Amino acid sequence: MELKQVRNVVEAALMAFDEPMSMKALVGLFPDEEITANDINQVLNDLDASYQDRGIELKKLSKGYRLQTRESVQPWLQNMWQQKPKKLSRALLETLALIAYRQPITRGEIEDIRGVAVSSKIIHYMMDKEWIRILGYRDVPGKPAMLGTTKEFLDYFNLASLQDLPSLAEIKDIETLEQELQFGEANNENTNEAAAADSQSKEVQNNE
Amino acid sequence: MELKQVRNVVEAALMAFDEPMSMKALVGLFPDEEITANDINQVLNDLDASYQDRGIELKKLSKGYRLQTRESVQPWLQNMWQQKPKKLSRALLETLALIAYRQPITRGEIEDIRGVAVSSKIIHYMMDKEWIRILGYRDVPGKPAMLGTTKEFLDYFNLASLQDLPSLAEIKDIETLEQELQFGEANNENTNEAAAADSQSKEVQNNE
Amino acid sequence: MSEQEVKSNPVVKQAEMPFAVVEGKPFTSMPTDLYIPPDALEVILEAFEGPLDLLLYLIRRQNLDILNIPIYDITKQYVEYIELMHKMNFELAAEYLVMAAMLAEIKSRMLLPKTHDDEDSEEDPRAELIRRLQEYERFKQAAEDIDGLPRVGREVWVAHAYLDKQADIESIVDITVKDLVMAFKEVMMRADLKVSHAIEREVLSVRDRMTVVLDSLLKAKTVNFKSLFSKTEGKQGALVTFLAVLELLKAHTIELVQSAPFADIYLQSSMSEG
Repeated sequence: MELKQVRNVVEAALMAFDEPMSMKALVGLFPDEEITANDINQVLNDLDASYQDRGIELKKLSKGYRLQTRESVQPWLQNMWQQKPKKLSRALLETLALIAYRQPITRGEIEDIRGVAVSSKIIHYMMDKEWIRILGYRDVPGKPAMLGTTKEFLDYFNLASLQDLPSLAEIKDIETLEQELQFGEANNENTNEAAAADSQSKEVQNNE
Repeated sequence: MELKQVRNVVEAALMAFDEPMSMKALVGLFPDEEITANDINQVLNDLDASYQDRGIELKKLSKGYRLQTRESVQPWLQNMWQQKPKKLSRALLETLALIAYRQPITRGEIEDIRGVAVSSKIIHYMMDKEWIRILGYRDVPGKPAMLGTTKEFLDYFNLASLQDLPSLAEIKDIETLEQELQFGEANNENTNEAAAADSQSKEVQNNE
Repeated sequence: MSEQEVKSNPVVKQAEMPFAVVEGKPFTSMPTDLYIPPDALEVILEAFEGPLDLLLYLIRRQNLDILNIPIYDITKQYVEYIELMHKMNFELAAEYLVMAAMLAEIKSRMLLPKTHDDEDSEEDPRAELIRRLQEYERFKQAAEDIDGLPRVGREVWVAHAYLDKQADIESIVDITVKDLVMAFKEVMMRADLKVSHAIEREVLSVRDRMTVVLDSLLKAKTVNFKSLFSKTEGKQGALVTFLAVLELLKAHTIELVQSAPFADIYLQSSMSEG
C-alpha cells in the first residue's frame, strides 16, 4: 500500500471520528497491511505540513490526534452559529483551576482556598461535562472525594497535557514575606510608601 | 480579502459544521467583506478539485454542501468500530444505574440526585434498547412517569433478578479496593503538580 | 448611578478598576468610594467571589501591595461594606462575616504592644491573611488564564466529514454490571451521604417488589391486595411486598380501594382515572 493511500485513509478517519485518535487506533485502521507507527508518523507529518497554509490544523492531544479549525479563522466561523458559546462563571473557573493545578484536591480544600462554599451545581456540571472526576477518597473523617481533571478537560481546553496549562503565579515565600512585613510595619498607614512598595513588587512579578 | 483566504474559511466552516451548508450560509460567513455567491462557487470548485485525489469529497445535496468520506476509504474506516466499541456516556450510565437501584423513580428524582437535567435523548435511547420502561405515573403535579428496568435489562447484564445487583456493602468493597489502587497512583502523581498530567499522558502512550 | 446621599470617604484613594457589568446596569466600573447605589448592591456583591475577592478588590483598588496591607484602613472599609449590606437587609453569606471577625482580630492584635519575648515566637498577625490572599489571587489569575485558552466550540471546532453507517457505531456498546455499579456509587457519593444511607439489599428487594406490583397494575386496572402475597415466599416475602405497597402509597403512585367494610382490598393506579 502506498503511503499516499495511507495518508488519505488517515485523513478521512481523523475527520470521520469525533474523538481524538490514538496512534494505536490509527495503526489499527490497517489490520491487513504492514503499516507501522513510523509510517503513520510520517503520514501525520505530511498532513500537518499540508495544512500549514490552511484553515485547519492537526493537533496532538493527550488521547491522540485531532483535526481542528485554526484560531485564525474563528472570527468568520463564529458567524455560523446563532448563539454565542456559553460563558463559564468565575466561580466555576476558579474551582476548575484549583482542581487542575492542585489535583488530587477535595471540595473542602477548594473552599479553604477560595474562602467560600463550592456549590454542588458547579461540581455536578463539571462532572457531567466529564471535565473532572473522583480520583478516590481521602482516608479522613467524612471520606471526602478527591477530585482531578480528565482527558476530556484537556481536549476541551485544547491542551496536550496538564503541563501545557499556563504557569501558576509564584507565591512569595514566608521569609521574604516576614521581612517585608517587619519593614513595612511602621509605615502601614502610609499609603504612599505602600504604593511604592507595590510598584516594586509589580516589577518583580513581571519578571517572573 | 484574497480568494485563498476565503477558501480556507469555507473549508474550515464545512468541516466545523455538522449539517450541510447552504450557499446563503457560506456567503454569510463574510458579513464584512464583499464576497459573492460567484466567489463561493469558485472556491468550492477549487476545493472539490483539491479533494480529487483524497479520502474526502465535497458533495452537493439539496440542503447545501457537505464534506464526506469517500466510499473508497470505507473498508479501512470500518476497522475503527470493530476495534473500539463505543463507551456509553457517564450521564447515561448514571441515569441507568439510578433507575436500576432506585426504581420506580421519576426523571425529576434522577435530576435531583444527579444535580443536572437528564436529556430526553438518553431516556429515549434506553427506551429504544428496552432497558427501561414506564411503570406508571405518580399522582403529584405534573404526573411524572415512574421509570423502572425491564427483563431485557436483566438479560443484557446477565442478572436473574434485580437482587443480583451488588448491594451497597458490596459496592463499598469494590470502592475500598479501587481507592487503595488509586491512592498509590495519586501519591506518585502528587510529587509535582504537573506530574499528574505527565503520567496520564505517559499511560496513554504506553497503552498505544 | 443615582446621585442621592453620596458620601465619600477621605481615606479612599480613587483608582480605576476595570469592571464589566451586568443586567443592563449602566455602570462601567466599580464604585470608587464606599457608596453603592441601593439597587446595585446585589449586583456588586454577586460580582465578588467571596470575602477574599472583596478584600483583594479593596486592596487593589488603592494600588496597594498585598504584602503590605494597611490593616486599619482595609478593615474599616471592609466592615463598612458589610454594615451597608446589613442595613439593606441583605442576606449576607457567613463567610463575609467570618472575614470581618478575622480582620477585627488582626487589627486588635496589632494594637497590642509587642514585648521582646514575643518577637521570636509570634509572627505578624497579618501573615496568615496575606498567605491566603496571595494563594487566592494566584488561582483567580489561573482561572482567567484557563478562560483564555482556546476552547472547542468557542475558538476552535473539531473538523469532521460525514461518514455513512454511523448508526453501526451507535449500536455497539460495551457496558458491564461493574460499570453500572461504579456509576451508581459515584452518583450517590456526589449526592451526599445523607441520600445514600438507605441502599441495602433489603431496600433493593423492596424496590424490586414495587416494580412487580406496578407491573401487575399495567396488566390489570385493579389488583386484589391478597393476590400479591404467596405462601411460598414466607413471612419475609410478605413483609417485602407489604413494604413495597406502603412505599407506593407514600409516593402517591397507587391507591387502595375497598367497596365495603371487610371486603377485599384492591389496588389501583392513582392515575387510572386521570
